This record gives sequence, structure tokens and C-alpha cells, in this order.
Amino acid sequence: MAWQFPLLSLLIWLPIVGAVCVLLTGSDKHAGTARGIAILVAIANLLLCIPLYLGFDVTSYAMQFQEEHLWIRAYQTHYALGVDGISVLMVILTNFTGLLVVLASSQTIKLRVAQYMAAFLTMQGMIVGVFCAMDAVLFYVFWEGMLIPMYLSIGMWGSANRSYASIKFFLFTFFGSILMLIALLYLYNQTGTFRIQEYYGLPLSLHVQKYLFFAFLLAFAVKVPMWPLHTWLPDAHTEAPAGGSVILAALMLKLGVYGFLRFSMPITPLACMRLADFMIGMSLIAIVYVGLIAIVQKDMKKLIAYSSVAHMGFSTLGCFMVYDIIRRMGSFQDAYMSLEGAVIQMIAHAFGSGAMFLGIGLMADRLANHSRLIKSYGGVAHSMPVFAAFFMLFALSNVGLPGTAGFVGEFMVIMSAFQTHFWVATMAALTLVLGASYTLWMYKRVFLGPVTNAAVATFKDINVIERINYILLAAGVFFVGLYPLPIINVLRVTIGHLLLQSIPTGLAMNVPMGWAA
Amino acid sequence: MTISLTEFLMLAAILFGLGMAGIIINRKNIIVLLMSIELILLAVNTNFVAFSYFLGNVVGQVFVFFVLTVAAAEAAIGLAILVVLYRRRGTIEVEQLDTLKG
Amino acid sequence: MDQPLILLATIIMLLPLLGAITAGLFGHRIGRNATHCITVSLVAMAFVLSMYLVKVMLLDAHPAIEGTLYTWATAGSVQFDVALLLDRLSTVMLFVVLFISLAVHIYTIGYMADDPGYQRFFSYVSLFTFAMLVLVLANNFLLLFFGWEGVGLVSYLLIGFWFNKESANQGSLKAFLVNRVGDIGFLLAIAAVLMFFGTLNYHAVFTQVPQVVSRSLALFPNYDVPVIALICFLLFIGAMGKSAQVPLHVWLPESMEGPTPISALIHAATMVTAGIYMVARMSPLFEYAPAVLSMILVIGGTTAFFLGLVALVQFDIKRVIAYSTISQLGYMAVALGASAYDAAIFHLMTHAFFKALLFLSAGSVIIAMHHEQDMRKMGGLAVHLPVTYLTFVIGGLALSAIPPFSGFFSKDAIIDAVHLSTLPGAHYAYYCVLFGAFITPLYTFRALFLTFHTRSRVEAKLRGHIHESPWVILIPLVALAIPSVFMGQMLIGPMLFAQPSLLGDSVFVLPEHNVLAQMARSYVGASKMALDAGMHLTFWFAMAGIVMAWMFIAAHPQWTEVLKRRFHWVYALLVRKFGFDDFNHTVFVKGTVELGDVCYEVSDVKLIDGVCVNGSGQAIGWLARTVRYVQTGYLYHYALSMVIGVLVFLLWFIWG
Amino acid sequence: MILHLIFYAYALVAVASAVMVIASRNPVHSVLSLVVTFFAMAAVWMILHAEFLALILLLVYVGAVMTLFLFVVMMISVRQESRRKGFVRYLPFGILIVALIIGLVVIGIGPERFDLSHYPAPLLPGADYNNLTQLGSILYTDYVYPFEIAGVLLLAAIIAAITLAHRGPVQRKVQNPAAQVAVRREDRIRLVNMPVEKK
Repeated sequence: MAWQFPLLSLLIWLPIVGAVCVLLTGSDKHAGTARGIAILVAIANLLLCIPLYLGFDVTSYAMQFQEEHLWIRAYQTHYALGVDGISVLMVILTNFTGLLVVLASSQTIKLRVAQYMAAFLTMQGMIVGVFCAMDAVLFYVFWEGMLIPMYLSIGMWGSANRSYASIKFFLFTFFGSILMLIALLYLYNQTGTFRIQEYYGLPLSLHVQKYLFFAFLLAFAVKVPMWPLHTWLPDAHTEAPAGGSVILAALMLKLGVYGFLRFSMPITPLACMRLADFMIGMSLIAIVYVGLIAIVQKDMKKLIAYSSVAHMGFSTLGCFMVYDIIRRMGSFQDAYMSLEGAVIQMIAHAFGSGAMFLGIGLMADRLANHSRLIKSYGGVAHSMPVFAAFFMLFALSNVGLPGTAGFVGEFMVIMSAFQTHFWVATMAALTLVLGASYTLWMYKRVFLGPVTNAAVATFKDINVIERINYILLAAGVFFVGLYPLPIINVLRVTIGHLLLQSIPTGLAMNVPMGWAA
Repeated sequence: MTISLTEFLMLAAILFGLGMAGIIINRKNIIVLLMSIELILLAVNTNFVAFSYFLGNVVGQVFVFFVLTVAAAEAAIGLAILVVLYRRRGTIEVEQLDTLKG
Repeated sequence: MDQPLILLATIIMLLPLLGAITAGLFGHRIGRNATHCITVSLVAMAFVLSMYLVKVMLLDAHPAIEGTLYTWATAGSVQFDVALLLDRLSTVMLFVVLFISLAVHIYTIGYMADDPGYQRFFSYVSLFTFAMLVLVLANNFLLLFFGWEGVGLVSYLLIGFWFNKESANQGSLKAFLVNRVGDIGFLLAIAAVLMFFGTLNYHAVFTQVPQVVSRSLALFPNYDVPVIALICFLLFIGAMGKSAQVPLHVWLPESMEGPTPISALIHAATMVTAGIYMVARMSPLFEYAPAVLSMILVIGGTTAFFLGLVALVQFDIKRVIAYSTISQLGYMAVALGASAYDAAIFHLMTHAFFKALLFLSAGSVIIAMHHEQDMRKMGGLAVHLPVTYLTFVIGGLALSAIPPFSGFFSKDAIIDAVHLSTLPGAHYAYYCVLFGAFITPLYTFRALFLTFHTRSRVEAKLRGHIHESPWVILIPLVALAIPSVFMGQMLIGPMLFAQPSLLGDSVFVLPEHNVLAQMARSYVGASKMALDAGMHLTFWFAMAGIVMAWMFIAAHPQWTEVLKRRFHWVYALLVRKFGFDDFNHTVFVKGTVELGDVCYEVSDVKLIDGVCVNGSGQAIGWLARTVRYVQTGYLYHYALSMVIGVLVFLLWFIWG
Repeated sequence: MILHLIFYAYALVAVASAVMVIASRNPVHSVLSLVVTFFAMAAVWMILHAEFLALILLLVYVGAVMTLFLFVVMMISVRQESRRKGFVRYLPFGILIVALIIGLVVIGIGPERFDLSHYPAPLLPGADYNNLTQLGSILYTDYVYPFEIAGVLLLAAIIAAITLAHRGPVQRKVQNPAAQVAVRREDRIRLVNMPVEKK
């Protein structure tokens, strides 16, 4: 193989090396330098995504930009990287979000700036690593490595109850991933390799597949998070600094769904098919039950955290509906929409909830006691009209209004849900009302009405950097909402291939031939 | 030579059991504990020697050699610790040494 | 987009958007005058361009054309396009929307003159126009839904325009949420269409109807529902939300918290009629779902009659008109149910003009009264506001279906059509709309008399400050008054009875449902119809309504009190609006919050977090605390445990 | 037969003295009993033709280790009267345990598995047989590394024992003039306000 420019490696290691550089600036005496380096690194990384996107061949389902070096000979572990249609999008999203977080934090964080920036750059690199890894051990290393900076960021820059939240976060996620490690080791024993691709289509019995499925499920369901493993999220979100909340919401939750797509579905297709109804049920609970919970929240961050759970419910729903759809509709084509919806929902949710967390963070920073309680606000639109307008846009994306990013995924998933069952679709569609209720009711109480807290009247509207941030996000929201086709083009072939791999032969036999286009 | 292996092993077993009993019964003097341990080791060594003889394999004796070495070292250090302990706490009664109590 | 007409339609659609963006993003930089100049001229331009489309499509009878702007998304074999459909129905709607939007834009210059959110308001109104045009011009369900939600959003923003007012915020939220309930139905309907037709394009769907008619879907085990009926039922739920049909009408009265221009534009003329438009557009589907048509008849009739009653006891001038709007929407729904889609659209048009007129006149009154909307504090204003009075009277007469005003023709057609309909529920609907014809003038003229006649009850500090409104307000009034008078007469022939009718093949009616064709046989021409009005029961009902209003309000106000006392329970029922609001508030609002609380406090915090998460942590702590007593620290205990271990191993060795 | 007699005699001595080790009231007696046990067992080892180890046992254990025990026991004066406390109480339990273990072991190693038919006694070695040579030839070839490690271990034990027991120069009385000169007033004196009269 001819030498190739190691783009993916660069995307992973540039921020991590950058983080080391930032750390070298040391104490807060050089905070400005630290911010500058961090922003430069983040921008450079986002720029690197351009050749990634342009060089990506959308007509091929193969892993692209592959890199492979032997890592540990004894266990045949490789430093193997590569991206397909799903992960290339997630990598771009990660770098986009990374830049936003660094920009936003450069305004709000005043204490231990270098360390903060370093933590977030490291996290960014690790997350890119997770999305690129083609080797199970490498994947696992990045997967767990990511927790450390996150844990630190919650524990050090979080608010009052941070130690409880950070420990809860760590234990939950770690507990889940341990079982995943066992599953990976089992697969290694079966195949003698850690290459994830080799695990696809292994002739495992249903019994074994079920065990593997639940091992993976625990790891991914905690990350997503699915009901009832979701309770770490509100705590982590509430206590994390604004940047941490954004990374959590925009990226970490996506890892769960990504895991389902990368591991659960192709490796244990039979179990996925058997347990699809169970997963659909859990997703619906997440959508309806957690939506109800979000309505009564008094803390804005908690509210958005719960809404994240509800929104990610759509992603998991989209993933696990494909089996029923193919069974009901008898055609492969109909399942595309479900998976496309799931992936787009992930991207859309990153924009919407990420922006809202940023907004809540910057409001709380303007308040002396950093309160995030809804009742501490009221009438913010009077003092921050531009911010209120932006926030409305993101709230609407959260509500899933057509034309915004939030709509696309929800629409596709509901459309597909109808093909599984009428009542599944109805339950999922309840989010139209529930989502609007919690988001807009919060908006009403925080932004509208007369100013009730004197401090709110003195709020300054957002400054240039914050405005840039929001313009970027708004562009994302509109782009995905109004013209999702470029994203779908990237996804299409990959999703088709994924479907081929994830459909058990038994089910495929009932499907008329000719779908394997 | 008509003494069978069993007889040696039984002797060793009795010594072993007595060593055990010494550890359990003795509540007062930690030195007796150490001595009980020596008894147990003696029993083990006897087993080694007996098997070595009956199997015609001299390696068993080599092991006894090492066990003796280690036991000597253990006794020396154990006694040193004991002395220090006595200096610190003024007692070597087993019942009073419960710092590790959970 | 090769066809120039589609290009033109696109431009028409985008012009208001351009205005909205300019006003929204740069409004404060370019100032008030520039803002209204830009937005008004852009809408005017769009209106002028739409006149050309009216000529081409309606007068020259150009066949319907479609054009794709771009592909929004694909999924497997399905392709979602952003594409426009230009046919007779959409052209008619285009014209109505742009006409009223233009009038409202101009009116706004005067009405909002001293409001700090001037630019924002223009931005919203233009944005609304854009969304409404998207809704009207869409050629597929997806784009329809885009417009549908778009108008809902702008409606939400505009009701809550004065966001300092708690009631406005409450009203806007309520409007959005109730609309969303309808949208659930709409979205599910779209899903059903996609599932069974494999496409969302109107034309493709409608041509496949005969193949799908026989299919059914199992909602419950062993309970199958015909697909078409299910789709239509769900679609109509969407329409109920948007067009304020019982029981999803509750948001419309509260939407009156918004500024009056938008009450005229959104909550009377255009957005609320989107549901009617949608059902008419989907007539090829609804025609195959007679059960749903019956349901529409019943719901429409109920809405038309019972919510008209509520208008009788309102004292807020805008709320009276709002309930009247609901009632009139009920009429349109009844027409839809009777398969008289043309009549429904006809009434939609006339209603758009005269109801916008009424609202704008009411707005003129409100401006004059310095934002006082309570009719108990008005009275005798006719002297001070002659032009407003005149236009209000015209609007009122049109609404009351007095010949030769436009409302007479459309409403009479509906009543006749439902009379001829043979569907189950048609009788009920007929009596509802018939008695509705009596109620309508009653509340309209009650409002008229209370406001303009009777003795002045204006507060002392306002007296002497009441002036007629400026010309920017009066011009739209006059502009709307003219069609309110003549439109019915002009259009009834071409719209209902001509072959082909004005809407042509945009709507589809099965021969056995075609009541308009039956009516056409006895149609004698518009002027004759107006002259013959005296032969109809409805006319006398309407006259009786006016007379009664005069008796009870103007001539003998004390009679009202007697009635109120005699029928106090009826009065209470009406004042409570049949208890819909109370019911919704107790069951849905409080119920949801309670349910959420239970889910959160009990299930999430106590059960999952308390018992499972923290509980497992505590269990481990408890276990450790217990187990640590094993660790006595005594050597002989450890030795004992070792001995026991040895014993176990021995046992295993010997008998294992 | 004579060998049997010798064996049982020594075995008896070993067991009896072992009982004395754990049952004796006086630790000095315990130590001496242990010495007797070692002697008896050395004789048993002799029967097993482990001459070298038997001698080592006597020289190293009895000569060095047990002496050390004796030193320590004598150095640390243990109150005699408390020694018996609890002994009787735990005695039945201890006997039970020991009986169980011995019983089980005896069952495990009973004649049905380990008698002469299973493990016949080896032939008597020739006249040139030398236990010392045989042991040494293995110890210094195959087991030279463990042997070295054992040496290091002993060294470590010596050092450890010395370090542990060494008291260090605690009795020195040294003055630090610098510290004495550098002392400040507030280090030594604290003035407090107190009420003249207590209430």
C-alpha cells in the first residue's frame, strides 16, 4: 500500500498534542496564550475535516482513509483507523463541536484555563479516535480514555454537587464498558483477531449472540442513555461546566448509538432482531416517560438533559426498528429511512442541545450565584434580545420544527415507526406535544414575561465571540433542517451495507430478492 | 527397613495438627505462635524428606534445605518484629494485638 | 424548475421571506420607515405577480403544473422533494393570502406605529406570509407540513408578540401546544400515506387511491381499519387543530392576545383556514372515506352552532369575532363534510375578506379606544368613527348572510349543500348550520350595537380623545370592504355551478356525493338568488337575529338581564365556554404536570436513582460494614479460618 | 524390627514434646520442648537417610534459631499468671479442630494408599553413597540460582532483623546552639488577658 497522508491520525493526535502544549503554558498567568493555542488547534482541526469530507468517496461502503500499524504483536492488536459514512459525519461533528466548546469556554472559564482547555482538547481527540478505530482494543482504549478528561472536567470545574455527579458518571459508564470488554475478549477468542470488521457475520448461535448483545447493550445503553440507565445524565449535565455539558450532549451520547451501529447490529444480528421489540419499548419509554419528566424540571440544565434522553430515544428507536420494518414491508428499501433518521437525529441533537447548554451556561455566568433554576430568570428577552432570538431558534430545533435540524430525524423516525406499528408511531409522535411543552414552557418562563429578578435586567447581550458561536450553530441547524441531502448522500451507501450485515439470513430469506442493490 | 511411608506421614500429620492447635488455643504469647509455626514447618519438612526417600528423588531434600533457610529468616525477622512490638506496646499478648480490627 | 410559471411562483413565495429576513436581521439598522417600505413593497410585488398567475391559471385555464426546486432528502427508494404545485386551488389561495397579507401589512403601519417591536412585527408578518405560501403551493405532504408548522410557529410568535404580557405568553403557548396535538394526527397521516402509497406527492398519491381503497391496517389485534379512512381521520385531526374545530378550538379565543392585525391575517383569514384548504386539497382521499366525512359533518355542525352561542356572552370585542371565526370555520367544515369542497373554499374566500374586515375594523376601534377591548366600556362610537362604523356594518352584514353581501351567497350555498347531503350526520349538521344562521347575526349585531350604538360608556379620561384612525388604517378597511360586498355575487356562479368550476379538477367529488351538481340544476343566477332570498328560511332567521339583537341590546337592554336570570344555568354554561378550558386545564395541563411529577419524584428520583443506583451503592457499603466484623484483628481467628480452609480442602481431597 | 522400635520411640518423644510446646505454662519450657522435638525429628530424618538435613536441623535450628527464641523469651518477661487464661476455655475447641485435621489427614494418607505395597522401601544404598555429595551436586547445579536467592534472602533477613531491633542513637544529648540563639520571644511567651476575678 502506498504511503498515505495519515489524516485520521492527525485528527486524533493534533488536539492531544495541542493539549500538551496548552498544559505547558502552566498557570493562569498565561491564560491568554492557553486560550489562543487552544482556539488555533481547534480551528486547525476543523480545517482538517475539509479534506476529509472532500476526499471521502460516498459511493463506497469500505472503510476509507485507512491506517494500520501493528501495535501489540502477541495479541495481534493493531493501530487501525478508518472511517465509513457514519463515522466521517461524527468526526466532522466532533471537531465542529470541539471548536464551539473551546470558543465558548474562552469566554467563561477564568480559573485553571490551560488545564481546562487541555482536558477538552484531549477529549476531542479521544472521541475522534473512538469514531475512527477499527481495532477493538484501540476502540476500547479511546472509549475509556475519554472518560478521564470528562471526569476531571466535571469534578474540577463543576458546580456545587460535582463530586457526586462525577463519580456517578464515571461509575455508570465504566460499569457498562467493562462488560463490553468481556464481549470483545470473547470475540477475540473466537476469531483470533481484534479487527472489528472480522467480527461481522460470525456464525454465532442465538444463545451466544444474546449474551454478547446484552454485554454491548449495557455499555451503549448507559452512554445513550436509555431508560432506566439514564439517571447519571441529568446529574452530570447539571454539575458539568457549560463546555462539559455540550460535549456530553453533543458527542458522548452519540457514542452509544454509534456503538449500536458499529457493534451490536452487525455482530449480533440475530439477537438484535429477537430483542428489537424490547429495544423499541425502551426507546418509547425514553421518549414518553422522560418527556413527561422533563416537563416538571425546575433546573434548566436538567430539563435539557432529560430532553436529550428523550431525543436519543429516537435514535435508538430508529436503529432497532429496521427489523420490524423489513418484516412488515417486505422490502429492504424502507429500512433506510429509519437508520438515516437515527443518524441525522444524532447530528441534529448535537446542534440543538449543544446550543441550549451553551446558552444556559452563558446566562448562568451572568448571574451572580450561577443559578440554573428557571425561577431565577424571567424576561431575559428584555435585556438580551439577540440571545433570546438565537435561543428561540435552538428551542425550536429541540421542538422539532420543520426547517430546523431537529425535525429531520424525528420526521424520518416517525415515518418509519408507522411501518412497524401504528401505536409505536403514535407514542413516538407524542413527542410533538411533549417536546413543545417542556421546551417552550421553559422558554416562556425564562425569556418572556416581565423581568422578575432585578439582576436579569442588567444582563449584557451576547458579545462577538458568543455571537460567532451561535451563528455557526444556527448555520448548522438550518443546513441540516433545510438541506439534509448532502448528509444523506454520505450515509446512504454505508447504511445500505450496514443493513446487509445486520439483517439475519432468516429474515432476509423472506425478503424478495433484488433489494441488495 | 520395613517402616512404611504412611507412618512417617502420620507422624508429620500429628505434628502439623499440634502446630495448628497451638496457634488456635494460644491466646497469650506470640512467641508460642512462632514456635507453632516452626512445628508446622517441621511437619512439612518431614513429609518432604519422607517422600524424597521413598521416591528416590533427592530434590525433595533440596526443598527442605530451602524451607529451612526461609524458616530461619522468618524466625529471625519475626523475633525482631516481636522485640520492636514489645518495646512499643509493652506486651506480646495476642489478644491485645488487634490493630487490624475492621 | 424549467417552467417559467413555477419560477414565478417561487419568486412570489420568496419575496415575503426576503422581506422577513431584511426586517428581522437588519430592521434596527435601517429604521422603521425603511422596514415597512421594504416589506410592504415586497408583498405588494408578490401580490402583483400573483395577479398574473390568477390570469394565467384561472382566466386562461392553464393546466396544473408542478416543479421541483430541490431534493430535500432521500430514503431508500423514497425521495422527498421541495416542489411546488400550481393549480387552480393554489392560485385562488395565493390570491387571497397575498391580498389580505398586503392589506394587513399596510394596516400595520398605522396600528403598530408606536410599538417598540415594530420591525420585529413586520418581520413576523412577512415570515407568516411566506410560510402560508409554502403551505398553499406545496405539491407534497412534506412541504405542506413545512408550511403548516411554519404558520403555526409564526402564529405562536405573534400571539406572544407582547411578551411582557403573561396572558399573551400563556395564549401563545396554548395555541402552539393545541396545534401540536393536531399535528400528531397530521404527521401520522403523512406516515400512513408514505407507508401505503410509497410517495408523498399529491398527484402520485391521488392516482393510486383506487388501489389502496381496499387495504386495511390492524390497529388492534383483530381490529382492522380501512387505510383511507384512517388517513383521512388523522388528517382531519390535523385540520381540527389548525382550523379550530371542537374540541381543539380552545386556542383560538386566547390567540386574541396578539396584536389585532395578526388576528385578522392569521386567526381569521388565512392560517385557520389552512385546515379547510388541506381537506379540500385532499378531497380525492376524503371522498373515499364517507365515515370521516360524516364525522366532519358532525364536528363542523357542532362547532358552527355551539361555539356561535359562546360568542353571545363575550364582552371582549375581539373574542366575539374570534368565536364567530370558530363558528364560521365550522360552516366550512360542514361544507367539506357534505363534499361541497367548492362551497367550502368559496366560504373560505368570502369569510377571509369580511372577517379580516371585521377584525381590522375592531382594531381601528381598539386603536381609537387606546387599546380598550371591553365592549362594556364602549358605546355610541358611530359618531366618532364613521368610516370604521361603515366598514364594520358591511362586515357584519356579510357575516350575517344578508343579501347581497358576499357572506350570503357562500353561507346559503353551504346550508343548501348540507341539506342535500345524504351522508349520516348531515341532518344534524343541517339543523346546526340553520340555527347557526340565526345565532350569527345575533352576536354580530350585539357587538355592533354595543360598540357603536347605545349610550356611551366610555371612561371619562378617554372621552374627547376618540378620533377616526389615520388613512393607513382606513385604506385597508375600504380595500377589504369592496370584495366583502361584491365578491359573493361575482364568484358564486363560476365557483360553484360553472362547468368546469373555478377550482376545476383541483378538487375531486364522487358522483354520488356531488351535491353541488344537484344545486346547479336549480341555480338561477346570483342576482336572482339574492332577490329570492325571502323565499328561504335562512334569510328570515338572519333577519330575526338582527332584530332580536336590536331589541335586547339597543331597545330594551334590561331584557338581557331578565334572560340572564331566567336562564342562568345556560348563561353560566356559555360563560364557562362549555367547560372545555376547565376540562383541559384540569385533565391535560395539571394531569400532565402531575404525571410528570410522579414519574420524576417517585419513579426517577426514588425508584431508579434512590433504590437502584444509590441503593446499590449503599448496599455495598452495608455489606462492607458487615463483613468488616469478620476482620477481628486477632491472629488466632485468622488462623482458625485458615484451618477451616484446610479442613475443607482435606474433605475435598478425600471425598471429592 | 529394631528400626520400628527406634522410630516409634522417637516419634513418641517428638509428639509428647510437641504437646508440651503448646501446652506449657512457661515459654522457656516451650522453647526447650521444641528443642527436644527437633532432636527427635532429626533422628527420624536420620532413619530416612537424610543425614545432612538432620544435622543441619540440629546445628542451625537447635543451635541458632532456638537459641534466639530462648534469648527473646528471656528478654521479654511475660507474666506467668495470665498465660493460662483462656487456655482451658479454648482447649476443647482446639482439640476438636486438631482431631478433625489429624483424623482427616490420617484417612487421606492411610495405609491403603501409602503403605509399602504402594511405595516399597528403596534398596539400601551402596557403600559409596554420600547424601552430602548427592545433595550438593544438585544444589550447586540445577538449583544454583534458588540457592543464591536463598543466600540473598538470608542477608536481607539479617539486615532486616538488625534494622528492626536496632534502637538507634536515641540517648545522645546534643545541643543546637543555633536554634537556641535564634529563638524569639513570641515562641516562648504568650501573654493572655484574664479577668482579675473569676465569676
